[in-house]
Amino acid sequence: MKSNIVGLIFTGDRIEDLRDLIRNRSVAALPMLGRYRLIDFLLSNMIHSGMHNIGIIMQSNYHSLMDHIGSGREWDLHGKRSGVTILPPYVSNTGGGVYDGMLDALHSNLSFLRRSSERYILVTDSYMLYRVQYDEVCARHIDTKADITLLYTKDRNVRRNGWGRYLNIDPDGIVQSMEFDPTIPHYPNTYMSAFLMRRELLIDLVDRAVAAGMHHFARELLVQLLHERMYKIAGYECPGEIWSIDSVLAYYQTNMDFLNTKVRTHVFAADRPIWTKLRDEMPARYTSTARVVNSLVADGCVIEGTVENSILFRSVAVKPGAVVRNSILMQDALINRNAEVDSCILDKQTTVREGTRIVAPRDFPIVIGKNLTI
Amino acid sequence: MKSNIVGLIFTGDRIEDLRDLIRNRSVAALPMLGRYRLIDFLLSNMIHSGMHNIGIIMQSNYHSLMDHIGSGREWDLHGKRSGVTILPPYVSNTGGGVYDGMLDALHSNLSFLRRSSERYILVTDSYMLYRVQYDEVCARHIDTKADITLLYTKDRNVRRNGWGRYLNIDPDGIVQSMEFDPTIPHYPNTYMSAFLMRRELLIDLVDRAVAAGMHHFARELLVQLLHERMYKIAGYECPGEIWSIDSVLAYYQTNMDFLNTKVRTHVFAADRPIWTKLRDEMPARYTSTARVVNSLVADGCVIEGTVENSILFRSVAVKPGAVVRNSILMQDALINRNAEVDSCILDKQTTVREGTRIVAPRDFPIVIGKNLTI
Amino acid sequence: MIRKKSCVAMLLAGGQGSRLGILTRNVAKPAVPFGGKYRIIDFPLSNCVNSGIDVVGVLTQYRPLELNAYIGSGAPWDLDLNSGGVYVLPPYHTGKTGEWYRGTANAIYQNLEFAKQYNPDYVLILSGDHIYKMDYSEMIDHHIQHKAAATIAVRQVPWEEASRFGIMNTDEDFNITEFEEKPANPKSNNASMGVYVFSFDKLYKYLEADEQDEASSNDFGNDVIPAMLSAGERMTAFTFKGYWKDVGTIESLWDANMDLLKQPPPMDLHDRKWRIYARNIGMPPHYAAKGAQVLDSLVTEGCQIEGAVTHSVLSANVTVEAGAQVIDSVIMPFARIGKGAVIRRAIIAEHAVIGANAVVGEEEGDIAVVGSNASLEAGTRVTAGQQVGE
Amino acid sequence: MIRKKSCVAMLLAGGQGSRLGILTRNVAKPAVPFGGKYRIIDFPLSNCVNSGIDVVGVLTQYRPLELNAYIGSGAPWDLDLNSGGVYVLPPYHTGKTGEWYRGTANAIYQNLEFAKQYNPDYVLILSGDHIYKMDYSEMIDHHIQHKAAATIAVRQVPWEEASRFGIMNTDEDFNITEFEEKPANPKSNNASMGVYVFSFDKLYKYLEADEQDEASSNDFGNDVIPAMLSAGERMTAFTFKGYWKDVGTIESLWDANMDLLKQPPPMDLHDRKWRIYARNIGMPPHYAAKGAQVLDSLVTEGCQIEGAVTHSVLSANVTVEAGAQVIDSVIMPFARIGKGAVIRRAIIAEHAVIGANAVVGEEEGDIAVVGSNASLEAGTRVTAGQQVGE
Repeated sequence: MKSNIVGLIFTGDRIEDLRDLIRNRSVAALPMLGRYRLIDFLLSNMIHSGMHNIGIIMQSNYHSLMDHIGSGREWDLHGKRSGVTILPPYVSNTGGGVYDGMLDALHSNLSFLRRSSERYILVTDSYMLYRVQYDEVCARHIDTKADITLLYTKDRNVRRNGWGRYLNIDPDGIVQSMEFDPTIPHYPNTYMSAFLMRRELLIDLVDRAVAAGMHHFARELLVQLLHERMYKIAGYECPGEIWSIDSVLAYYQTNMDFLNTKVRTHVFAADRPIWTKLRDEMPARYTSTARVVNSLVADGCVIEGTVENSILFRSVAVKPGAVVRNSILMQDALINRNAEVDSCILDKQTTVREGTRIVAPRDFPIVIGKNLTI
Repeated sequence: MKSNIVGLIFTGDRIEDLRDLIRNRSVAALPMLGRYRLIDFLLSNMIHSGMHNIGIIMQSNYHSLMDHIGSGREWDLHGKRSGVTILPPYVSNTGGGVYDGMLDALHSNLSFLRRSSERYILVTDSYMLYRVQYDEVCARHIDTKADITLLYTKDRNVRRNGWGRYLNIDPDGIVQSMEFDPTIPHYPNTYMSAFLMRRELLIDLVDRAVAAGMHHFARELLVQLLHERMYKIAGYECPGEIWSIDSVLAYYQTNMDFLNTKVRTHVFAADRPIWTKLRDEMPARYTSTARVVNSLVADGCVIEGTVENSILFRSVAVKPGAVVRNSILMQDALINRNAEVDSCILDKQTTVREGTRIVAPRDFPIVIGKNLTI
Repeated sequence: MIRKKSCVAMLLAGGQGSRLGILTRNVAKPAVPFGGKYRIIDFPLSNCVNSGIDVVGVLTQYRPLELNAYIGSGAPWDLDLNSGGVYVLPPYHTGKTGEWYRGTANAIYQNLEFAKQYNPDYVLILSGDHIYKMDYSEMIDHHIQHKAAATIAVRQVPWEEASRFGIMNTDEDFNITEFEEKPANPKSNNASMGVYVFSFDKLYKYLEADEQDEASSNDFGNDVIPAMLSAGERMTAFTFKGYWKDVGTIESLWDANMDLLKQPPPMDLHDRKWRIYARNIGMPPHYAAKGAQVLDSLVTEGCQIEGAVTHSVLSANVTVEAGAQVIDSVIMPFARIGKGAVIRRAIIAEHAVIGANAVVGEEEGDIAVVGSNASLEAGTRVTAGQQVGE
Repeated sequence: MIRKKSCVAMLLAGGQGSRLGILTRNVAKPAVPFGGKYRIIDFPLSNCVNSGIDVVGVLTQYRPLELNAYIGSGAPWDLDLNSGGVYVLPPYHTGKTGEWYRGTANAIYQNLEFAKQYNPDYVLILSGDHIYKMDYSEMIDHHIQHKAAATIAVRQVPWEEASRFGIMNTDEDFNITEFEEKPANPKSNNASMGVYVFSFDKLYKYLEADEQDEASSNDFGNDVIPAMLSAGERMTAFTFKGYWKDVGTIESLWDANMDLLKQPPPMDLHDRKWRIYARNIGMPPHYAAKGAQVLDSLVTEGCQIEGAVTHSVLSANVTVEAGAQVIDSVIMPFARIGKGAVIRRAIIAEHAVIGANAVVGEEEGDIAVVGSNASLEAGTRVTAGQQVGE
């Protein structure tokens, strides 16, 4: 019942292919699937694995993420014994710190690792969407007597963007080597930038690696450890579909994948709900001129026009005569009369004026930035 | 019942005379009186004035303050409709922001001011300790039809450090002018770096002042407004004692003042408790060799030695034969056998080794930094 | 930890609410779902916090389990406070014996100690079966300005309906001169809403007296208000002009849901300055499938719609299968409407399962009801006004 | 909002606790202050959260007001959760009638629906009048490993005292073979602590059967445990080795407080890995004045000490005026000991005021008690064993 795993979420990486979507937010704070942020899925995985002590390493542009997490009480992570700990970047009189890689970030937050009491630590980057039971990862880690367990997937979804890190895993499940951004991967196993090991071991490894001048966890430290063969490094294959949100197109396609009921049923399993920050909106309202098919619609929406193959976040308004197709409309978007939007991603508080038409090809969705009126 | 005042606490100023005490914390986070931080008194003033919506402007070294405030639930400020909002310094890829004066800070946080709905705003710096009912300040502000109300005190305590800002107030209570850091003040009215006005007016003034290139609220904007005489600027005299924590000596003397029961009774009035972050320590334990007189002792202390005229924060241990006099011992300090400490300020987690003697003059208390063993 | 509060609210969450039939067989009335994502109690609780009142006692003795679980720590309404918050107040033993609540006044009487902890100036007394948005602080201001012992909220009802209500006759200065319960010949159309503000000392005094009176039925309307009037206390009426609906019957509960579908709705739930808070159950956005057709309806997160929905309220996690039709109906959380089923002028309660091609309700007549957890076999017919239980 | 939980705790907060005399005249036993800054219920609640159990039902029907206010949202114990938390569970009406709790088993029976909401594998049953620190998760592991239907926590008592307890006779594998309530000739010294783990399905089954049995007194020790044993269910004993104290009497409550003053204390409240949480009342550090003399004592925040305190426990906000002496005593929150008064082998309850030069208690004999809010005039004498109320 008491969890033996502390969680640590690294929200630092800037993924340039996400362009305007991360201009004012970290990847972890990306709005997803009508009412969530990307980090909600990681937090829910942790909660449903019984984890109560979770640190979130912040970097630049972390205001929206901090605002989203708040006191953590939507996730029951607001306790005084445990809960969510925001680990902001170090800011001193001599300037603000941006970490030079995950290793640096871990090193700067060693005090969080040290004052935690759990035996194991699960560290994960924040650009992937997946469901997994970390407690099962830990159980397997113990069973196999591994020193380090790396999470990986064989889902080909995650290769959409053409970059990635791949694991060479032997038949016993032991990781033999790792390759970075190959043109054609030699192994089917995509490393998910998530790993589990004993907390004390991580503290030790980080300390030594930083002292040796390293900055990058996978590219430098992991590679060296794989080379040295001093530790047993195992792989854990995550079941189910995995999405890597590493470009505008991947963001778009991931959201669209959820129009498939099977996908939703798996990810939103009734016994493992995804919690998120609440807005207390009323139910969505359909008027007599509404027409909505194959779409996800969040509370607070008012629909008087046509919506097809789209995802509407909270409090989106679609006026009579307006048409929304193949699009993602973030919260408070307003589509005025007779406007048409096709294959677009509208960021928060966007207004589309009466009669405006904006149509993009489905494999090149257009992003309209926050607060814009077009 | 619904408060009409939003609160804004500025925690930015570095006061160099506090030296080592603020090396790793802001002034607002200074440990005070055995179990508090300086900001607790401002927060409690606001809560007991019925205020529910409070912003805290953070600057450098804000980790300990953020950790202290947490979700705000110790102050019942963890609501979704309202509560405490941490306003961290802006950190972008191009470096961390340190505000260039309170005006800059207000300007950077205009969005907080704009999305608040209260009619009035109370802005205060965080280096003073006092009790006041801000709702009464507001009632007077409305009664007198003032545009801006400045809080001031006639308590001579606040002049200890020799610097300050003084108000020239006419018999009708209207502020005529202000003087900065005079060698000998011409007016008995010390400005407390706290003011109240309509929220919309502040937004307007800040916008205009920043556009005109100003950075400092009092020194530039207030002075200009006093000069222009377009607005009615009134003074509100805060009753009771006021402490200005602007030097190590002021810090020391303020704490020592609270060994006086009359002072405690006034500041810790039973109907207006001061809330703070909890540690869930057991009651203080006295053994058969303990001797404690004229001292404040927090929960979690274990006293086996002699304590006189001192303030012991939570979980301080004084071993047999040890003597503590005229000193402030922050939490987890450990005074080993036969050690002697006189007129010292021991920061958190300090250890005084067996037999060590450290004695200072009472008008020049020595500060021993956090985590040190001496 | 307990601080003085200017005003404490006491919410009469009531008994079984038998006029709601099978809808309250397993839950207390205030826990009945309403408007897609709310429960009835969300309205008075949200009104309280929006009015700046942060101590609420909920008086109940009937199946409080679900209500207790729903209220929980009070967090959804920002009522998880150290200095106040929301408390469920059941009857209790004081020594050798305990007694169940006899009437509304007795229930408050038994919990005067609760209010007393906060040393309040005023006590606001509310009912748990009304849908409305009201700023109680305006009513309390009115009470203070009129130096009243008690203030009673009234709303003007059509004259022809006045004889169905408790009617307050007032002078031109809002002072109540007479109270008549369901008068045959009403002298005014100011009907009591069951919302009272009392000065605490007066409440204390008259409830003590009411307890002593063996003839009393221990009811506010029947006993306490008349006693105060005849003692010459200053009693004022506060006129409320907004939307207000008693949802104590199947018909009125259905009506109030349908009111939400009007354009424009008589009560705006979109208003960001007066949100109605509710406990969230963590569901994804609702999904309207390729063949779905939804018109003039409210649809809540978690729904999966493959059929046709017209002029209806769908609560969280409702499934409407392909070919099913839902018309003029209220579907409560987690209900499932099977393929080809037709639901018309009906209330389908939580977790009910309607089999394929079943027909519930008719175009005319009383509202049909399918109770919570009920499971209708394929092809079943439920006629107008019929209630089908588990 | 409700999730499956492996284990749900049900805390029997009990009836009036009349053996505590005037200390429980106005509050339920679990709300009685202990150890300076705690109340009795802090121990089982803290044990629960420290053991990873985050659903706790507190069953009570006696004056729950103060207990309710003390528990509040559950925040002090991190039990203000969306998916769980602490709930006060009173008896309730289910239709026409309601019934008060008859025995421990009946109280749990009436609240089986509460536990059922969480679909638990195990139910942990606790009492509200024991002081101890125990990791229940070890006991549950023991229960699982032994594939038991029920596991009963026992501790070894001195053989000469064994006949005062419920004694579990076990085989070498911890299986309980026999249960004897206060046996004249005990066969073992394993005394039940009143802490049980049941597999939920078994608990459900045997409580249903117990309800049907009209001869039953509906008590776990008397009825349910013997019935399970005689039905051949696997019952195991879990041996607890730490400090444990029943504080159901004045004498034992005083004793347990005095135990905290031993050096080293038999139970370490300093342990940061197993904190005992309590609601905080926001007091400044305590102040020992110039003439104060404090030895071998616990002193809580908010105290003001001008007199002499020896071998005593002072709770929050106690005042000991100049010249007063407090020896071998327990002073509860907000009590005031007047100038020159002498308190010896006594319990002074909350908000009591002891007048100048009064003498309470004696060097020998039973513990003297001054009840909450009592006010002793100057010079009053209270002899050993005497109880003085309000």
